[in-house]
Amino acid sequence: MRPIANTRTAAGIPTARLAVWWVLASEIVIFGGVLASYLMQRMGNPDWAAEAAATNVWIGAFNTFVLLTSSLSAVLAHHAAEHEQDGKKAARLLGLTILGGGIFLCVKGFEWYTEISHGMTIQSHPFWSFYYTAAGIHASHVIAGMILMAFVAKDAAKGLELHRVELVGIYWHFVDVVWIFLFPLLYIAK
Amino acid sequence: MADHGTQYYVKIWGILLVLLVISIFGPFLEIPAVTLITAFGIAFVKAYLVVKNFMHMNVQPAYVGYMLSTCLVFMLLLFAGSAPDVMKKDGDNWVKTVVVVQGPATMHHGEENSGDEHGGAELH
Amino acid sequence: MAESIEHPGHAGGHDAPHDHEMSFWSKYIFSTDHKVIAMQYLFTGMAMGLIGGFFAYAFRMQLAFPGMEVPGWGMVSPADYNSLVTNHGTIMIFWVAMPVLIAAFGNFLIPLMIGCDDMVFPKINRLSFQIFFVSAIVLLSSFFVPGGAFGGAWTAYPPLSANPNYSLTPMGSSIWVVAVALEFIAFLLGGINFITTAMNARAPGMKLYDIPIVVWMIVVASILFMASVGPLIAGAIMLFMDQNIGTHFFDPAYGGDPILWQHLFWFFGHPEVYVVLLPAMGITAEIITVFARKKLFAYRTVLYTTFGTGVLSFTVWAHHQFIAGIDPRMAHVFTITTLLISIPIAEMCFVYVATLYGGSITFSTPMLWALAFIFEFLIGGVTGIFLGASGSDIYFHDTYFVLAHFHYTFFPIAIIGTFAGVTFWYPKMFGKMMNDTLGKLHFWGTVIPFNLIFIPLFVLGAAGQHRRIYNYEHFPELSAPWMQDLRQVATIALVVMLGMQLVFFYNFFASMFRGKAAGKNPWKSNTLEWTADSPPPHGNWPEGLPNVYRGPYEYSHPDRDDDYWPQNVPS
Amino acid sequence: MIERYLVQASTFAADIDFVINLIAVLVGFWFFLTAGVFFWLLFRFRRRDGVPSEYITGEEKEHKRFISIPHYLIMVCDIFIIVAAIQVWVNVKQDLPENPHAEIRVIGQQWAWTFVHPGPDGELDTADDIVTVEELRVEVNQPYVFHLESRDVLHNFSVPVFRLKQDVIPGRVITGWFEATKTGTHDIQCAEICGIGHGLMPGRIVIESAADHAAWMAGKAPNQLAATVRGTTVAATGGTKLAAASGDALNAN
Repeated sequence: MRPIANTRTAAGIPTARLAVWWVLASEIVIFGGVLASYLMQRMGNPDWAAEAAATNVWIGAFNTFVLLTSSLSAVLAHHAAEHEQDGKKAARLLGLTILGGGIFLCVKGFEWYTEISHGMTIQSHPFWSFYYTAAGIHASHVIAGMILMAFVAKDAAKGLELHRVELVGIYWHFVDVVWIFLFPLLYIAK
Repeated sequence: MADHGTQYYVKIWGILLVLLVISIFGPFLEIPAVTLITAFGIAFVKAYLVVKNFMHMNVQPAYVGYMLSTCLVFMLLLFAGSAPDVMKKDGDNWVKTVVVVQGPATMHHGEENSGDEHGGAELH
Repeated sequence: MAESIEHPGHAGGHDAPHDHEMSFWSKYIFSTDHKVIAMQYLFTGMAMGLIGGFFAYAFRMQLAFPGMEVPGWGMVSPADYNSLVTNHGTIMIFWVAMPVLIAAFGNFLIPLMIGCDDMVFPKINRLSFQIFFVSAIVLLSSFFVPGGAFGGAWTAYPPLSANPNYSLTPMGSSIWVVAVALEFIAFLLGGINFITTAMNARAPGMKLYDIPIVVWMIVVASILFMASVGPLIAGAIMLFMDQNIGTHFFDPAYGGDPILWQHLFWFFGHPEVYVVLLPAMGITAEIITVFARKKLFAYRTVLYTTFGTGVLSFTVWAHHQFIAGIDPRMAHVFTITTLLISIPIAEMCFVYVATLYGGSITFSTPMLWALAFIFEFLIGGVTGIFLGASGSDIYFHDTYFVLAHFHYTFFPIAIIGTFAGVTFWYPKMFGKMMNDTLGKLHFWGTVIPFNLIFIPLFVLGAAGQHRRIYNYEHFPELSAPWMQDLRQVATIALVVMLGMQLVFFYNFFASMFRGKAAGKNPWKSNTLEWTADSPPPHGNWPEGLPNVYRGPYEYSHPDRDDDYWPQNVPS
Repeated sequence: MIERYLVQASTFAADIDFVINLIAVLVGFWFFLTAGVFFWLLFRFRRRDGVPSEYITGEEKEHKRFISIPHYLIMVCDIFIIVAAIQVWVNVKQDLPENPHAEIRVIGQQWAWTFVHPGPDGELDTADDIVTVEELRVEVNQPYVFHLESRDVLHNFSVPVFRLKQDVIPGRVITGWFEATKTGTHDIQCAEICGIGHGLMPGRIVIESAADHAAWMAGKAPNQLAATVRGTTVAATGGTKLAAASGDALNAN
């Protein structure tokens, strides 16, 4: 049973959403640590560009497109849950978002497979170490988001816990924003 | 929560896609300044659009924005404090010596001694 | 935090959770009740503290009597010595100070002090403890793997930590990284819970300046932890991959940089000091106000200095690296910020001393601990200036002076602060009073040996004795007989101090059964936790949650006959 | 204070000791003042029957000045400390002597120090370099510039009598200087944990007069040890040292 504490809103914002913002704050510093380390090394070593040139911009761009679109379906799910009180529709849209995450991961897997088979492994060069680490941490967030969304969608389809559609959406958009920065950092900057 | 229609979100999504296309084709001009702006400037614009419209930052209490931007500022601090050592190749009374070893992943971890080549070389 | 907004009170009539008949397992092991989780953290922290203390005993014996077979451990080989000091440091900071000060007191006090029935996310709270418990087991398991436990110091500087060929602990170092990372995840979950609870779940009427200082400080500490730990989590992932997957993030031979780890580590490592300091400061504030029957001097100033310390603590990290190979020009920046941060901390100490003025001071056991905290921490604080100033740090870096300095900060924080809190809130935790005579015996038996341990180490440090050496006989300047004598003094004092903890454990457990019943408010304190039953049932206030009418420190108010004025009493 | 335990054997040792003493005086003053007030308050305001506490919020100006005035005074003290510390730091770590007597190379590895002296020609990296292990020989009253290198992990080149300390980092060459002022033989310590042999990594610095130094140099066949040093691998050194370490512990028993 939910404690009374959970229902209070002294800070002017529902508790669960407040917690999600704090989670994102802690995620910012985790990704910030990785990206700051990467940026320092990258800016100090212009020769890494030769390695970065081997990344496939088109795959990265396609994945950006997929994530942006899945963010759209996530925000539409939120809209459906909050303004239309339509749990079923929200669940369907969340399903689409999960599908987007799935496509993203499949493409990513294909991309990594190709790169590794061409000898660009995590050990071969610091650039690739950062490339796989940063994208790998991001991908693990995508997976976590998909699992969370599956649970939320299951409840939402029954009309339960509709506010969670928004929470998982905020998280998903954050993952999207991280990718928006990873894309130019890893793919475009040559 | 501000009530935007479905149309509104689709419109934002459209803008994001247009920006994505620009950021992909910007580097094809091969002008560094343009690449920088189209790649990173647009990333910031895209992030702003997503945060504001999809995450509804605009209707959260102000402190939410402050706390997230404080975390970002701390990351800038980390960068500013560490970059003089990590990014630079040399500095006041110190210089990095090891050349980056290029090539495929044939090296095994720890098999080679990091300082051996240059340490030995300098003894000649 | 935003201004409190008016909202419907849940004070009365709401059906609070009841104590159902529960099995031992669901009541004490898998409970979601914040008080049970607090006790789980407290007991785990104490158990880890005993282990950490035992490690200290083993390596101090080796230093005092080199080559002697240490009773209870055996021969201390150089590898043993390194893993003992490494895990002593790691355990004491991550598995004793953090769980007890932040998690145990945070869990116990925050819901009770802000007047709500539980944490906002009880299940996440339970998950946080479970992850923490697993992390403790993982860390201890490293002593039983081939190669032994990690021995590269608690700072784990690569390349030593990154490459098993250098550290000779192939599994130990990976286990260390995994355990630390798990522990961070546990505290991230716990910390977010604390912050959200304190922000959102305050009792009706409790405005920002009505929140007890200890809650503020635990919340600020959680925020500091949350905002600083990210780079180190990232660094831990990178270090783990360096160890096991063959990346070279920190290996200079392949374009990595060992200094990067030091920055990532200390960017977290310095705020971490304040993460554990602030809760101990808060506990002290609660205790001195109660036993001096005084309003806290300049409540708002304390808050502002807390925030100031918190923000500044993110700008000082590289003073740990002055001579570690950072660019010498950066040392100027970090010297200045480091000396700046001394100002709010000094001010906080002044405020505490000023609170005593005009009081009516009772020297009960918790009060003795709180006063000892202020005094001993003062020593720790002033000796820190030697290390924060770049010029003198050239000499003092990595000597026993550093070691004595941070033990003079961490011991008051983690041990004295904890004992202050435990003896003060024991009546609320278990409904019984602790024995005061035994408590005072334990107090003097801990504080006097503590000073006898570390004052000799200050002297040794000033004489140039450097750290993490298992035997000084190879260094002629460090093997003078008088130095060896001082080492033996410190070790004997340590053994006495560890022995005196038996008094505490006897008192702690015996009082649970034989102690005098405490009643709701044995210390005549104002804050909300004392209005609940001792110990509070599940749901804390089954008869309805309290409302708040005033600040927490209205002692000896001129308009009142009583010398205290509980927060929940209507005017 | 430090000179009571260790002689000041370098030009900047006295400067560093001065900073330490300055800080000791300033923080000592504040420490004893605060502690004195603290204990006086404890005594003066101990509980007595019939004497109630005063109600002081501490928010009024006339009360607050008791903490705000010390606050500003501490700021002033901080400025003194910062200025002194930075001056010494610049002198020790940033400014190098313009005409060093010689340059030496210090190489740390698990778990030994290797010192490369320039030899009679005064130049490093020539045929007459003198390579020693765990013994550094320098002339008194002559500025030396040293280059620190590491072959494996972090070490720390620490000479307590010089008050000098600097981490040795693989992949970097860190340059510093010292000028000895007294002859004698002193410890060089590794002050950064470098593995299980960290306690077995003592070096010695021999500070000698110009004549003694020249005699030592003459008696040393050039490159006597260079071949050995070049052939040494970390693994081999680690192995022998490891055996030495464990054997040592057993012998001590």
